[in-house]
Amino acid sequence: MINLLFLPLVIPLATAVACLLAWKNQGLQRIISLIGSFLLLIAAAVLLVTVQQDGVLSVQGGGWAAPFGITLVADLFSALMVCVAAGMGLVVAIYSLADTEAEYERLGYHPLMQVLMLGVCGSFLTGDIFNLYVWFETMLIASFVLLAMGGKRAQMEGAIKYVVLNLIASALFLAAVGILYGVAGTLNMADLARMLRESESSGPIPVIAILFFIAFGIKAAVFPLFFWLPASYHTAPMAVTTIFSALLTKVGVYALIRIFTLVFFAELAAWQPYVLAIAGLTMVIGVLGAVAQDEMRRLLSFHIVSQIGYLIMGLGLLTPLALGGAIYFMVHVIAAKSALFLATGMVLRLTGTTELKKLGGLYRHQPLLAGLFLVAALALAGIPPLSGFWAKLALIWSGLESGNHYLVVAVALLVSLLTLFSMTKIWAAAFWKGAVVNGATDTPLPLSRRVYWQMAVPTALLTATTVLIGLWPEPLYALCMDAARQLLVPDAYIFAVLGVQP
Amino acid sequence: MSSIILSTTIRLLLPLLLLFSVFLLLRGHNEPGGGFVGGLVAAAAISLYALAEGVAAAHRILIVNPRQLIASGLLVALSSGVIPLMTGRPFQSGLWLPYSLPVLGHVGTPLLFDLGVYLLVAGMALLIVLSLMEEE
Amino acid sequence: MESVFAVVVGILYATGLYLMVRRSIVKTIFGLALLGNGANLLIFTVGRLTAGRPPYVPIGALEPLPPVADPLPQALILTAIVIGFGVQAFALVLIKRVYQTVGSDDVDEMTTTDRIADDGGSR
Amino acid sequence: MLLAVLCGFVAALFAPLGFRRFPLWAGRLAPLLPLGLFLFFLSHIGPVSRGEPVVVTTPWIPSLGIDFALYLDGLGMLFALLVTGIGFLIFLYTPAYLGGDRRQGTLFAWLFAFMAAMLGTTLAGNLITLFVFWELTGLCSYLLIGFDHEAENSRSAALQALLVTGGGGLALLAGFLLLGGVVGSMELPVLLASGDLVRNHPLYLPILLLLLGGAFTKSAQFPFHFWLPNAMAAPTPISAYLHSATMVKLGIYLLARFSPVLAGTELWLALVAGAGGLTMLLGGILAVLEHDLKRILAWSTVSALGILTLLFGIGTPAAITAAILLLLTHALYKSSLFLVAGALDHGAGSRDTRQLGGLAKQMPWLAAAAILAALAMAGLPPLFGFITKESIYAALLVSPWEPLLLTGLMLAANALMVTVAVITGLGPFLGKGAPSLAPPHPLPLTLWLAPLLPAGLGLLLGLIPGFVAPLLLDPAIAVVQAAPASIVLSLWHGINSELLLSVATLILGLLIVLSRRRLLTLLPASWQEGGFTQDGGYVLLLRALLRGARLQTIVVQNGRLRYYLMATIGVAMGSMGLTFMESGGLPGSLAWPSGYLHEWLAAGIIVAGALTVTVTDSRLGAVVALGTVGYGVSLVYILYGAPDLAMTQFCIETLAIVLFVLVLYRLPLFTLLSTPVVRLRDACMAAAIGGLMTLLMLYVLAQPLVPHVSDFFLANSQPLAHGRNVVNVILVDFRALDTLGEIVVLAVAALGVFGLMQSRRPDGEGK
Repeated sequence: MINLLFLPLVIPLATAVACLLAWKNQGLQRIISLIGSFLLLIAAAVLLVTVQQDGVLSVQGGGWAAPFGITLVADLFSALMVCVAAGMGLVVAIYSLADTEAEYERLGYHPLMQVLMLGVCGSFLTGDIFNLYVWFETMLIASFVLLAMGGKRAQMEGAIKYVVLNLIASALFLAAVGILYGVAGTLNMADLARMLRESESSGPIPVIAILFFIAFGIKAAVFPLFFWLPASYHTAPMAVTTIFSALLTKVGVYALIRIFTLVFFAELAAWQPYVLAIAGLTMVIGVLGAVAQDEMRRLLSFHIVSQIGYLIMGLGLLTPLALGGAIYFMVHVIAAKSALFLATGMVLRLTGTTELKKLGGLYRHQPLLAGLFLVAALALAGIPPLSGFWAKLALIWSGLESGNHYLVVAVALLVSLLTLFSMTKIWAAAFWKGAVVNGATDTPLPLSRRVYWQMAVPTALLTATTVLIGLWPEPLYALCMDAARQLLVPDAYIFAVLGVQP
Repeated sequence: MSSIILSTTIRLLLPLLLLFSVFLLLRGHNEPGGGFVGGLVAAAAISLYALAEGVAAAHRILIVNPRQLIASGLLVALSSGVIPLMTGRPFQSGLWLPYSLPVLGHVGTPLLFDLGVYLLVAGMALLIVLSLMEEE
Repeated sequence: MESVFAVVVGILYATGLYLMVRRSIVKTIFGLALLGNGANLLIFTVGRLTAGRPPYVPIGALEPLPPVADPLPQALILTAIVIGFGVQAFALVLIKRVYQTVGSDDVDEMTTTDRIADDGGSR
Repeated sequence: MLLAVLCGFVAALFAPLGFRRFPLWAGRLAPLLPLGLFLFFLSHIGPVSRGEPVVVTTPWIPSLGIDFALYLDGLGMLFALLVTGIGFLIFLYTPAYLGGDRRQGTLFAWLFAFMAAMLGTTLAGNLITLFVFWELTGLCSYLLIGFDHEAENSRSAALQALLVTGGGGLALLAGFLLLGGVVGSMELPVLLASGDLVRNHPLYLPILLLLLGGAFTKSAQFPFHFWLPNAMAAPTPISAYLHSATMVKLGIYLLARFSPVLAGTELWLALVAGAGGLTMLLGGILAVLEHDLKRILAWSTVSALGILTLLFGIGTPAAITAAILLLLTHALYKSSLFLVAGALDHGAGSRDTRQLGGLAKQMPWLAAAAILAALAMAGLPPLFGFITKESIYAALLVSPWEPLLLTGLMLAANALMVTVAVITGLGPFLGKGAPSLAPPHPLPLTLWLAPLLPAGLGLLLGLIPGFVAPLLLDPAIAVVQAAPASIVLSLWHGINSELLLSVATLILGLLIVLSRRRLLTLLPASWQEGGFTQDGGYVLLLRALLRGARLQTIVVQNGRLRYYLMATIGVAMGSMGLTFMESGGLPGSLAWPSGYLHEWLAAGIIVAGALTVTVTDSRLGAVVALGTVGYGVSLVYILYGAPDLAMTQFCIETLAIVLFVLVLYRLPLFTLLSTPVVRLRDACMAAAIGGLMTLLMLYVLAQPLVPHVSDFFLANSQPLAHGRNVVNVILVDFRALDTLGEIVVLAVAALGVFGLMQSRRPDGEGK
């Protein structure tokens, strides 16, 4: 079953092609994209199970032995991320049934979503650094189009910032890849790792590593490179914002973790204090941005930034516990934040607004929605025993154990309080507060039963996930800890790719 | 735009250019050329035609929509990768016919892949150029 | 000659970035284009320049006669050129739409989506 | 026992449905759960009182080494019985109090969950389990305070409680993790045996401060005392349960629980006793200045919590004994008084002490409950409160630290308690009420029975104190002082200093009652209406936070793309430059490049084109110059053996020019928007980053060329991949995956252009 590794690329691409062929028939496209998303999830789940049983898998594109061809590798981290991404893809595909305007479908919403998934899965699975660039671009161009498609003023303003800043990142990434090739003469990540470990003098490597860090940092939206995110994410339709928030920045974080644990480990270890400083600042600036907002989608967008800080903290602490915690955190935040965005989408559909001043009375009128939102919000804020608590626990624990990173731990704790504060801000204003006279909730917009459930079921699925991995975290945590150990001692990875012990 | 000289020249040039683009595609594996350049030349030929005869006329001689060109290009490229999968080999492995064909020479899935690239690039360039021209 | 092209690349990056931080979005797209060229030339240069011999296998031979240019950077650049073109084409049309929608080419006037409490984002 | 702790959560899940379908029966059945649990825990009292704790441990997250552990010892037993016992009263009382409110189901759901969380906290066997439940109690408290959620003050009070206790909770978490790290275990039994290790560890100070942060916020100790009175926005049964009898005692529980580990140092004494003493006086004084029954009771709860903190701070066996006694007494009389206040509100329609009066006739049973509870509060014999007060004085008189001062302060605090007891317990039932008050309607049975039960129990315990001591109190005391305990309780000790102090307390308290009216008039007018919030600091902090966040966001996320770009580029430049300097700069020297003329020419074309694009103010000129750059690059490709690249670059450049021309003449002319200074600044920055890129390249070029993978491609292109054009073979075979991704990009870009052109015309939003 070596070709198992190709399926996460082939399935979304085939689905996209099928959707393109069925261009005029939107009903058919919906069915195709649902089936494709479902198949992708199955393939990803099988892949994850296989990796868990057999260890790191690798396969060479075109059958050309590494480091000459392009290698696809699945270790636990990448398999888990593919699985989560596929799950999100399916959830959002269901949600899209209700929430996508005909205009979008007419212009290729479904194939674009599939291409986005292709880019995401490709980025997770590739073992070749230039190929990573290609998948980044695939993902990026699909996201550009999805973001700008509606053509409204806000979208245009958001898109221009998103596009320009991300293109800067791409240019830096590309330059870094080129220079790295000029130094090492290879593009295969495992091969690079092997060579850089053997070489004594670092030469220009730290500068190259900086270029990579900045390029990925922009994609991951860390401080002070995150500006494009709060400027643009909230302007897209809810399903699009959700998949962006769930996957795009996480791919940036994935790349940071992957490249810096595998290839530039020495540099990462040397920069530890700076990385932690970036993590702390990202958390604080992000959460303060959220606290300042009075509109649900903007508030949540700033939270994405803040949560990225925690992931970077896991990378900066560099212990198995912290890295395992960061991976768990990634799964958690994808589920919880997406649930919040989807719930916000329901609020928007039910009331026509997401502005806190105009909202109110939802707790009374929409108890189910209120419950889903509350659970997801508490999970995000890290209230035990929901998933966010365990995620934060590992990071804080690891920070305290290390004995000299107390400051970032204090920041992480403080930020989680501010997260709680900003979540209650939404909760109190949109749900608890009474309906606003002349506001939006006086006359709830009618939603057909089918549309309601097409939106509520995906939201509930994600909320249930945060509850489940919170109450019973062991299976996932065991996986994350194993994945972290694989990252920190990448011998298995290198062996799987090159067939030689490093 | 509808100068008679341009129009006539284009009519004569169009088949030649298209033929040249296919030539570029086919020899690409051995000499300079390939799907990209071939596709771009094909697109250029039709764009010139559109310039001379109007966008509608260009659509007419294209028969298929540029979007369908893109879709079929992707389909061809993808299937060239999937065919080896069926035989249990890695995605995009080169499979070659054991004998040479006349004109085409040695044929294998990489050539099929290049054909996909050709179709897609032609479709892409046409879709962009024609939708920009349509706005005039 | 590599060092000369290193300077050329530096100039392309500098001019590209200078254009990108202009207030007029039209200049931004020119900056992007220069930056793209710069990145491609950079890869080409650090892959070492070999005058003359392209990486072709002569008819009847099994391998090209050394010295030949390194084919891998060429392949990478080809991919990068094409990707860069696609992205540039999209960005170009996007900027056109931005101008039509916002009614200005001054990026300093495109700040509504970053403002706090503003309904620019709601449908 | 696992089931006993968790069944509350299960009940919480079913409560909303149950109360909607069968409101009457659900209300009748609900009290049975706490009652059953009470009996269940009671059944374990034998082994526990013999010092054999019940331990349950199940793995939870083995990969992190976290277990779910329960640990029922003497202290846990006392709390478990209080939680379930008082819980029973509250569950009995609430249905009648709410009178069929449709939100009853939700309320009960949270109450069930809260009870389970309380049990979990007090019976937790390791730090993580404890913390999980601890936070859940805070969450339930938030939701219950905000029960009346459409009222603004409920919401803000709920938020205040959540933030204060939540912040403390986070401190607690950090403290727990540090403590666990120091001891090397999270398990309670191990921790309890590691007191000396912890007290002598360098991390003792932070651990202590963090733990106290958790305890003081939860138990409303100064300076975190302000949230508790505001929490009275909750329905009265909630206030009785959470905010007087149980949840606010969790901080006290923490002090007691970790006394064996942390107590006994100067620091502990100063911090804990200091905060307790201050809180006790402040709470007492504010209590007598209020008029609203619930607020009076709330401040007196703060005061009582202060006394408890003070006693645990002193930490002598006598003080611990007194504290455990007060814990029990206070839970009994305070829950009773709260329930009385709720019943008064329900029956007479007011909670204002200035209006209530003379209700003893209409509500005899309620009056009995209130009077009994008040007497216990005032510490009169033969109630259990009297024994408690005597033992407090006994403990303070032999305190190792300032016995006279502490006794004096305690005298004042207890005198204020007496005053509060008179105001809240006797006032509404004796004397005359305000005529404006509507005549009270008769009370349902449960509304007076629930307060009467604990009040009566206070009397019973006072009469036969010896019964409860060995079973319940000795084991708890033993846990806290980490040594066996055997106390003797009796009402009559003979005439000693404690008794004299009690008499003095009573007299002083009554004097305050008599002179209270006059004292109040001496206060500034704005103070006379009561409603002391003490949360100025919190409000200021919150406002500063919001303003700071706003300011920061306006500055950081200012919406100007070029500043974003500059920040991004600046970061790249700065970090690259610094790394450069660190790695030692350029190795070797640079030789003047020797190239052919055409090579220089190609380079010159590119540079000239690039500079022209930058400085020209004609759009067409810029397009032409850009094309020149592209063709120049294409020329470079030809020169250095890359004909495929050159061809592609040439085609693409041509196509790009066509696109630029098609699009650009729809766009405005170039306008000069920046000042020369700005342009100079930008130019410097751009030059710096360009220079850095050049330096980096030179650096790399000076390195030896590593033998690379290309040799493989050159060697195998023809034999294995059947192609002589190595670049094309790489593209379509060796690295075909790149090409696949690349054509997908092209396809999507084309769709994007198509989509942008097709999507709705700008709907006049622009200026």
